[in-house]
Amino acid sequence: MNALAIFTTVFLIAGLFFFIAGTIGLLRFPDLHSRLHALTKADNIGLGLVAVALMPQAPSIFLAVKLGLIWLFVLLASAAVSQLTARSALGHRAQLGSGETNDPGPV
Amino acid sequence: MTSALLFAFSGVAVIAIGLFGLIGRWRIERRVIAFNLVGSGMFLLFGAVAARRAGVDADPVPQAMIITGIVVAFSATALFVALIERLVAETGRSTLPEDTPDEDA
Amino acid sequence: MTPVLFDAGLCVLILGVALASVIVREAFAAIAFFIVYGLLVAIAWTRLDAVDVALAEVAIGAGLTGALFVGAMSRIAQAAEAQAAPRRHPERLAVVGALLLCGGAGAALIFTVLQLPEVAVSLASLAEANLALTGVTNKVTAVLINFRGYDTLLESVVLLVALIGVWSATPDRFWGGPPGLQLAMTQDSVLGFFGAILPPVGFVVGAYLIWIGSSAPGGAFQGGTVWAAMLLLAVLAGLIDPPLVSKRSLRFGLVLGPALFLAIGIAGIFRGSFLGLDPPIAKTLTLAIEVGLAVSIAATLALLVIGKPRRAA
Amino acid sequence: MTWATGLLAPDQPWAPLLVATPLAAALAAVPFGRRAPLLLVALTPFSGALAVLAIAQVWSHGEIVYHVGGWPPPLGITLRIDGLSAVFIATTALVATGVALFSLPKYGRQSKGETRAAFAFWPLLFAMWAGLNAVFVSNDLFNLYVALELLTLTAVALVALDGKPKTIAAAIRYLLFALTGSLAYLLGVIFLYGVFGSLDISALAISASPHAVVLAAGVVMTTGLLAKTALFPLHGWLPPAHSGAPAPASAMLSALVVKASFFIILRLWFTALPMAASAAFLQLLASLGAVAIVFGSVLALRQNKLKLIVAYSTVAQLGYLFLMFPLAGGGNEMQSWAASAWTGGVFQALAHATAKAAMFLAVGAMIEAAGEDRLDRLTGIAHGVPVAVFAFGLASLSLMGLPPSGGFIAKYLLLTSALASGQWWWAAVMIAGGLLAAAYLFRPLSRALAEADPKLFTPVPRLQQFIPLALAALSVLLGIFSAQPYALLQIGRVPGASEGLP
Repeated sequence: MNALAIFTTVFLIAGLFFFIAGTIGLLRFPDLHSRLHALTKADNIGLGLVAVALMPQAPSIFLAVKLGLIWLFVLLASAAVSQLTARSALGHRAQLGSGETNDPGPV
Repeated sequence: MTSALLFAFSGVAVIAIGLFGLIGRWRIERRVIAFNLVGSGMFLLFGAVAARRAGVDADPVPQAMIITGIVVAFSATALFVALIERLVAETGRSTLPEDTPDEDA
Repeated sequence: MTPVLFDAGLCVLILGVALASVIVREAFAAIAFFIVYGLLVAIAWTRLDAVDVALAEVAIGAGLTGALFVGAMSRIAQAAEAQAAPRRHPERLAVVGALLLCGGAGAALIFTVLQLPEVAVSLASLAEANLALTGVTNKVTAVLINFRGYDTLLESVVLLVALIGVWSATPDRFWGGPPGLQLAMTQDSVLGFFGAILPPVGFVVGAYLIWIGSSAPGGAFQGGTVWAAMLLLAVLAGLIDPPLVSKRSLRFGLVLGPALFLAIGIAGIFRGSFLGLDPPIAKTLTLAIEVGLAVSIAATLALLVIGKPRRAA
Repeated sequence: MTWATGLLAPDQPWAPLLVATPLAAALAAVPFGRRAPLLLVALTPFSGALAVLAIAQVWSHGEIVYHVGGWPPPLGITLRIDGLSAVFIATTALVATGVALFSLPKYGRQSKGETRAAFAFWPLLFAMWAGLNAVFVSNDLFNLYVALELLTLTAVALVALDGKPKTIAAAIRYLLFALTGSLAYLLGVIFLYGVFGSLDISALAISASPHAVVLAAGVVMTTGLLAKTALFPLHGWLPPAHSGAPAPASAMLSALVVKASFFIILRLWFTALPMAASAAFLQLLASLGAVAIVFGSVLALRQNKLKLIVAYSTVAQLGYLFLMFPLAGGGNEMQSWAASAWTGGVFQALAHATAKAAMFLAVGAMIEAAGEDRLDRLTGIAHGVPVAVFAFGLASLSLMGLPPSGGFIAKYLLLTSALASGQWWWAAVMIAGGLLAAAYLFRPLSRALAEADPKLFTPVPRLQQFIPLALAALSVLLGIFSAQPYALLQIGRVPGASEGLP
């Protein structure tokens, strides 16, 4: 196993760790806002790590840049979408399922 | 078991699931989702049936047909949804009256 | 992990979300599962070596259909709530009957699939052999625009007919007005920022997909759908207003692609046959058809998602 | 070779132009907006001329085959015109022209700017015309799927055109049936592709074997098409949809759209898969047809609205179409009756198309005059719109199967082949159906001819009364001049149609 492969493996595992953490957060956190927080923050880092892990494996530098761009756009989209979701939830005082706090508090 | 066969069976299973939604659900908007599942399962089956030949390039003809099918299904869904919206706006219900028109004298 | 194991896991996931989207109680949950289903099926398409289909599935099957459902459901829910519809539940016996029926149909289908001849007949080599005459190197594009271009021509008219049908579902008093509702959150800063930044990039990506379609996965439908998404985003962000349905330039845009395709097809009669593309200029003609189709597809798809006019002009 | 014979050369592109012409009109109608009716000036003569050219081409050269884009099957799509296609194309041209002219007073004048219904009507009508011709010339099973979907969407949008809650519900129900039917059809297409790697009907005809998959494919495709043709018990969507649509749309739907899926069933069993047809399956089709005749007629008797009577009559009349299957097949000795059964079935489709278009348009004129179609409101309507009522009566002749109408020839051919083949029970059903048709058509006619004050009714443009009359006359003339269409039908007729299915 060469150095690049080790690099890829390490970053992939790290990325997966963040994805798992984010998913646990989504399932376990009590209200919409903290869930969003867990999901976007952890998944964005996870995806970034996966993208970095795959970059050295790309057949051309062009493709490696594409991987980076993918991460960038997902970052942008998830930032905007989670903002909108959170705001819409504030507007509607959304309640999710049972046993959740009603008041999301000031943001 | 080859992957193509696996996907073919999945396609069949999705068709069956969608069919269940189509007959087992009263609300039309849920039936529309189910209809889309049946269509999608059908396409998956088509793709898998065409991909059974190993070691050869994928057959482009079914792929083109599937793309056509996806676009046609979307067109039908859009019309469906617009009609349901109108029905709900007029009647407040999203279920079809099950009575036959025979009685309406 | 062997590929077959990966595929098996993927299939389990696909079936799980498909089932969930049928049986969950909440309509919005059903839509969410349906969108996830579309994304997973797209992965299945890449596994089946059908990247063009995967792109179409993600863009249209999951993306636009999902957006259409979300928009429609919220409006349906509002209207139905306001008038308090009685809830009807299917009887237990009916559910069991439906289950048996669908199980039986599924079993019969699986039996039929197993009866299929061992080796599938493939047109891949035939397409390959004639590829040089089409001027493109992506075989799926060659089939869509050239070998079976007639299907695509009819399909582009199906799309247009759907839009006419959707518009025609509007009450008479709103005719001539702009499609869709007045959006509540026109002045949202986050959406405004996002809507300003993404569309220029998206339009480049769409154009790239249309251009690359002649040699790699992509084409009019995939690129046109990306364009449609950008139009929708710009409308949502309040950057542009949907045009009045009576606007002349919009009407021309909607028919541009199919009309160009048909015109090239009829011109082909004089050089050989209907919809025949002369090999020396086939690549140029294909690209022209793709660009024309993409413009019309983008406009039509975006308007199909926005829906019928809901206010007077 | 003169220029005229050159026009009829087998490589002339009349087949694709039959589709391209109405398609171009549909596309042009969208930006034309309220000036869309002007397109008729070019469309109707052009389409008529193309239909004539196509018939003449078939007449002088036999079956015409056209490779779209120059690509032969299995890679490309092939168009094919034989006698069967030609008669359906001609009927479509006649009915669609009549419907378009009939619609001019209602959707043609938009002096106060474009209205919703008028904007939608013309492109939908033209696209439907294109879809019908596309079905009748196509020789490719997947291409037929796309053409069918084009028909479905135009048909559903036209049903919903009035925008009343009841017609919206009818349109949704129709869409559910039609889309499920399309998917069932597509499933069969997938299986056939999996077996043969080709969807060209002629290629299937050569290679098709009675393989289990082929049989399964044939059965699911037929089931899907039956849902679109509204054969009992899949007819539930038809009466509300056909009676809820505006009269011109009802005419197109009842006369032609249901025939398009029937046409594909004919192509499927007689051309593509004759080997897969089993006697039990053919008997089942005919039994459903027989039930449809009786059931549809009885329900037609019980209606109190004229449009519903006419719509239920469609359910009944479509039943006759399926009686031809065991008569044209299932036998195994002398099969001279098979050819007349097949021809009789096709004649029934043509006679019903013209008669039913005439009937729906006549009812449209009556509704214009009386404001609605409840039978008691139509009492004495003959004093308001005498020509329309006469057209209705004339078309009734064909539905009842009275000589000398086209319906008579059709039922006579079917009846004789039923008796010749010893399957007398189908003959009994046909006679019962004829008597029931007389009964359910006599009710509205006797009402219409009752005494009433003509001032009760709004005057209706003469055009709207004479077009149904012309179509009704056509359906009668089909019986008087039956020799030419009969001869035309024999061109390119497949063995299954003349010798019966095995």
